Amino acid sequence: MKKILALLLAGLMVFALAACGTPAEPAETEETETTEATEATETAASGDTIVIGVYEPLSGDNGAGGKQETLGMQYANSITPTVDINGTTYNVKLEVADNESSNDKAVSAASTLIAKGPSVILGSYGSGVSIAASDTFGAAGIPAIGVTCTNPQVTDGNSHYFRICFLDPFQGTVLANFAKDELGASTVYCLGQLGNDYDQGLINYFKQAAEGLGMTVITDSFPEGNSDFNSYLSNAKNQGAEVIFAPTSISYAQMIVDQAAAQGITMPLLAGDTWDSNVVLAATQGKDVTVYVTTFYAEGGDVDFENGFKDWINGDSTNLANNGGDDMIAAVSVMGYDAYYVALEALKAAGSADPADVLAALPGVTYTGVSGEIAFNDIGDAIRDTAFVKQANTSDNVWDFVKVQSVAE
Amino acid sequence: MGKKLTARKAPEQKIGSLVAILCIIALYIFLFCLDNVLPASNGNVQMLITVLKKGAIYALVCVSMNLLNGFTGLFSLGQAGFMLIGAYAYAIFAIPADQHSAVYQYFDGGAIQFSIPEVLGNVLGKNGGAFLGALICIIIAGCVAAIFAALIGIPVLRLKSDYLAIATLGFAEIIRAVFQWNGLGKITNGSNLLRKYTNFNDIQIQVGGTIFKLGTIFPFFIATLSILIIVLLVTSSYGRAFKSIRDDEVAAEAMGVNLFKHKMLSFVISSFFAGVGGALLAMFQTTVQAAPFRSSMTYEILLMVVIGGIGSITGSVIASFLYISASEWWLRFLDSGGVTLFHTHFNIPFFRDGFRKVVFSVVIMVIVLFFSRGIMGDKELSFAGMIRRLRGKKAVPAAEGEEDAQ
Amino acid sequence: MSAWISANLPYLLAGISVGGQYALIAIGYTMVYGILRLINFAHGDVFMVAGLIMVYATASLPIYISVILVVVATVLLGVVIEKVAYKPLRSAPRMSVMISAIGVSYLLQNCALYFTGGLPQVYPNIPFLSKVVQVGPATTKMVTIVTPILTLVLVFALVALIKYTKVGMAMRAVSRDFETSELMGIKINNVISMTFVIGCFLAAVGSLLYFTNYNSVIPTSGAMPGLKAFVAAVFGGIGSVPGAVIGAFIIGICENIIKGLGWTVFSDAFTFVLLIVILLVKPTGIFGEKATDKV
Amino acid sequence: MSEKRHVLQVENATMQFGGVVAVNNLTMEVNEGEIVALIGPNGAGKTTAFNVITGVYQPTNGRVSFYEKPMVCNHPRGKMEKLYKGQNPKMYVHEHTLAPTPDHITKLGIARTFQNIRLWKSMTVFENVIIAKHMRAKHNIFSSTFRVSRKEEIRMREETEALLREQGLWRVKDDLATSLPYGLQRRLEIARALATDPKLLLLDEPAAGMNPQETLELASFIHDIRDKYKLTILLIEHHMDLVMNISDRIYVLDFGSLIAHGIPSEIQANQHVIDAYLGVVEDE
Repeated sequence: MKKILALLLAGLMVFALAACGTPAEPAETEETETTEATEATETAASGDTIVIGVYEPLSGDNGAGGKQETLGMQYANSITPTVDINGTTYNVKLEVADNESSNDKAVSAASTLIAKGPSVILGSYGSGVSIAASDTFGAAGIPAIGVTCTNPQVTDGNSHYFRICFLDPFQGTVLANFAKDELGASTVYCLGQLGNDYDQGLINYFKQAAEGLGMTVITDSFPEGNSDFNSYLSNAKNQGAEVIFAPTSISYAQMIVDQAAAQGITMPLLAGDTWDSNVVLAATQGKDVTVYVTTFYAEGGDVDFENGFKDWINGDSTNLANNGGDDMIAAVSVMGYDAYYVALEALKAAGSADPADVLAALPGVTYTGVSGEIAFNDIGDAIRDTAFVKQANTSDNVWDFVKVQSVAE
Repeated sequence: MGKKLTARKAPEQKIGSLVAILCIIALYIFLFCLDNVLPASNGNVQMLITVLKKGAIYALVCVSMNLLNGFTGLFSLGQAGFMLIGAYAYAIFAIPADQHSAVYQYFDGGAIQFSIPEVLGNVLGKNGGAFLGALICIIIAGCVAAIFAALIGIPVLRLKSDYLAIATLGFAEIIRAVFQWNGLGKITNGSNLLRKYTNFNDIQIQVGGTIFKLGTIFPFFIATLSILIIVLLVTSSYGRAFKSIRDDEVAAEAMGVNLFKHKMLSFVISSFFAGVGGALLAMFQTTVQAAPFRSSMTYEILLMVVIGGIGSITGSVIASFLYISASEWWLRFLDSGGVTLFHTHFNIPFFRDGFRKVVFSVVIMVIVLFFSRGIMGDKELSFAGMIRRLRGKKAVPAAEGEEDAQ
Repeated sequence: MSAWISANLPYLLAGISVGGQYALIAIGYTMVYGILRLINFAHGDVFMVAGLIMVYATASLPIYISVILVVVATVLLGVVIEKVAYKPLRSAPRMSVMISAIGVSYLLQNCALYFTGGLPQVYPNIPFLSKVVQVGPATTKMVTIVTPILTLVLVFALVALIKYTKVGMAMRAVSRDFETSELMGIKINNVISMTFVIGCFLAAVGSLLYFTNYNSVIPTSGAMPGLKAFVAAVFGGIGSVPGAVIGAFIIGICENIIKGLGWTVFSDAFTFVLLIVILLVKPTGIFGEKATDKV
Repeated sequence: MSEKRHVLQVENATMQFGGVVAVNNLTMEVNEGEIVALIGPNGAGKTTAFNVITGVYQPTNGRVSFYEKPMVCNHPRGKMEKLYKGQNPKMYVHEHTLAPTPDHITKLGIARTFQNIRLWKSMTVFENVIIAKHMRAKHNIFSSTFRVSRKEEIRMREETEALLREQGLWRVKDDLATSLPYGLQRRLEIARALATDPKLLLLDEPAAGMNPQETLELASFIHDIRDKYKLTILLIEHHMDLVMNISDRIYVLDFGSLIAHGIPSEIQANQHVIDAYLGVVEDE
């Protein structure tokens, strides 16, 4: 025993000595690392390549949505892999960094992107991570275009963050109007994830709007990692709700739909843009549930785009897997697609690949994308006044278009 | 006789301390250059800065956990909870008054309507206010965490080993739920982010007309100071008493060590520094939300502690820098679909999202299985020890050795 | 009265069903702890992997074969984990083994992340279990009713196994005194493997029930149920099988009552408050044996 | 110091674990400067008696006084009220319940060693001893951490050095405690106990595992430390030669009860004692 111990200790010492060189002077080793990496950046920048950073969650709670959004950008990149700036053609390279849907990983992911020397950054799905990375982008002077982050705080109080989607106050109002006008609800049960700013924020705006319309709103939240929603659904039923509003992330959505069906809940389920996903749709198949979502895009808006995108998805197994196994077009993919072109427009308008020029040019950029007209207001938000409402078709595995909803404000 | 004892510091030890101090100075000069001399537009400098900052913060948190788990033998899994308290306490007192309405957008601007850095800023100027204000907020963060620890400790520290672990883990989860509760929204902002508070980028000094950024030095400064205090504590009489509790509680008690008092001290001090670490993490992240402070964060810290070696402060420090660099930087290429070597891009089929994490967890398993005592065991890395070893003298147990700073 | 029942029956049903699922996982924790004094943090993730295996197996195999495959593969996984990650550390400090467990948990989660790409996987419907049935005024899935019954049957079988069979006796001996049992000629490694076989078998069954009820599998699916089940095990006195089962049911039911009362924010927190209170009154759980430190 | 004071008085001490009575109505006293032995067959309750005296266990009933001041006192309560099998259940009902923790008792001046050596494994000989000085040092956590009470630390180091030199352990001061040979480990445990500045020293089988030569040395060693540190000593021992050689008085326990006490020659002749030991005079 002693011998083994001694041997182990000796081994440890050797290891420790070997380790001394590295960590006692973290500065030195990491410096060499830097020079190596610098070379890599230089090769990227010195050629005729422009880097667009993609800052998206590829894992964690929002992994599914982030992947679909990224797919839209990758598809756009596959169609238009180059950009002409002042007569020179540059290749456009997408660099993706995974923010893991988590605020504490956001800064590192953002730094990783910055290390690749991007001209502009796209993303993220999920507002929290966007806000968390905002200062890092800002400090590096790189403009960012939010794709589907709907929280007002993303663009509020800074000059480098833009976005092409509508905002939560708008979406909340749209949803409240829809619940009142179309579903005729007077009592709404809101269910969101505790600690998730997207859920709670949207519920908050919904509540404001709904109470303004004279509806009764009951709010409830479930802890992270919860999977049993039976009690929540019973709460909704017992409290006389006529509509359940549950703007949760996709994985919870799936369980809520399934359990609502099992419990025989017939009242409509209403949700925001997160639920517009084939994963949620798949969960509704063959079940007696009514699911409405508001979203950025309704299928059938641009047939050419859709066919092209579907062909592209089906042509690659990885893409197909990332899209959730089928060729459904998620609205976030469309937004990702549009975001890419907005970025290209900005590059063209800037006349250079320098982030500072892009930042200066971005406020004036306008673009007519698949999802509609895109232009920015003073804050950097897209000027949008419409949202699409869709309903899950429980037998055909498609979303049925219900109506275009807008608010007069 | 006493004079002989104290004066008899081995020459290696003197040289060792000198080398350590020189290294710290060199490190600080390097950090200063990183912030101010090297081009900020260079992405890799950014990345290095990010990793160094986060590494320093985690080093502090790991050392604080090591104090509890490694030196006092209290198996506690509440570290993330105390970090959360620290992060919130820091952020709440450091949000500028005019930002309250934006940050607490759903809670009418919140209950606390002042910001310590700002109040101080009125007296000391913007930079001085930010520096001193951040410092005071960090201390407040530590104190709030320590107060919570004292309250929790009274009932919980009576529990033994695994029961203590699960009780502290549970406590951390309770704290998380409480901080996310809308009922406290006016203070904690419920489920929403706290942001806009003083962060590392605000820490700078103005000499003449030039502004020098201290954003990277600051976390190192706090972490070095905190770790130094912990080292002093561990090598003091109280530190020895902690170790005696770890080795044998019954014997410690029989030799007059008041178990409850010492466990409580260790718990409170560890939580204080966890709170400080949480505050630094809040500064680093620029936003705070309760959600990421879940039990997996505690596990991650525990992993670093064990990889470094339970009961080794230098081990914890080394392990946290390695861990953070590897997980957030060095291994990222594994996610990107291939490697670029010598200007050629190789596509490797397994390389896609998530592969980094798989490789990383395999590496962790290998370390855990083949170096079950961690990188350093319970020894310390010391320059004095190295010099001794170089001279071929018999190594003396490292407890007396000098710390190398980071 | 009937209105009250119809309003509250769903909570109770959900509570009992959740309790049964926690119980099946908790047994794995409690048995491993009883024998190795190890908090097997990877157990919740084994449970999650069992769910994923089912998802992938049904893609190409008929459902009943898949079920068998899930059980066999999960048991195998458990045994392999024990042989690779825990056995080499048998003489190492306890903390190392636990870290190894955390490492395995990471590995399983990250592998799941890699293979699923982070997308939630829809769990297949198992014909009988997924059927929607009417219980008095409440509607629910068949699995809700099957879970507690199956749990109790399995637990009684397990208790009988521990009490009356040779291997059960060996298990009890090993949990009493590791070294002495070894000296008495008990093959420790077989006993430990057996513990993992039983624990993982129950986790596999638990996963079939759980994911039929909540039909989405994500890499972190196992984390929360795992933690809750562990709390249940501690609650009942870790090391005691009946304790774990009773603890699991208490936690499952209390959790749902709390949700019904409208304190949904604190439903998880409450579980831990309950745990801490119990530990303060009985530091080793309800059925736990008092640890005696011979001086 | 003409008349000797009682250093330790144990009165009617009963220790019951569930239904098992480990120590039953033990009454004994130790006078200043005495060496008193507590003997009895294996499982007689000797170590339990030590644990009651040093506060590891709270007695179910009875009182322990140190220098004629009550230190530990209890009577059967709660569940024990019904379960109690010992004597005098009502005797201490009206007295204050006293249940100091072991460290408190050590601070009063009672130090002990353990039957199965309990040194701090990861620490050096020097550290093992200096920790015992911790409780009496005039410092707090801040002064100690920030080296404000450096003088106190120096004093502790000096005293530890002196003690180690006296005990012949100085040359191994930097060795790990557990790397010492068995005899030295026992010696170190005694040194550690002495470092707490005790008035009463409890030795739990100090000669266990020693050969006759070492045992002989131990006898004179115990005498020496008694005189040198002005100690009173209570010891548990199985080596009858040693016990008879050094004890002023002897108490004999069997099945938790006191069966005899007196000076060594009386004990040697006592029929009860011989019966109790019958053939098991020496263990190991």
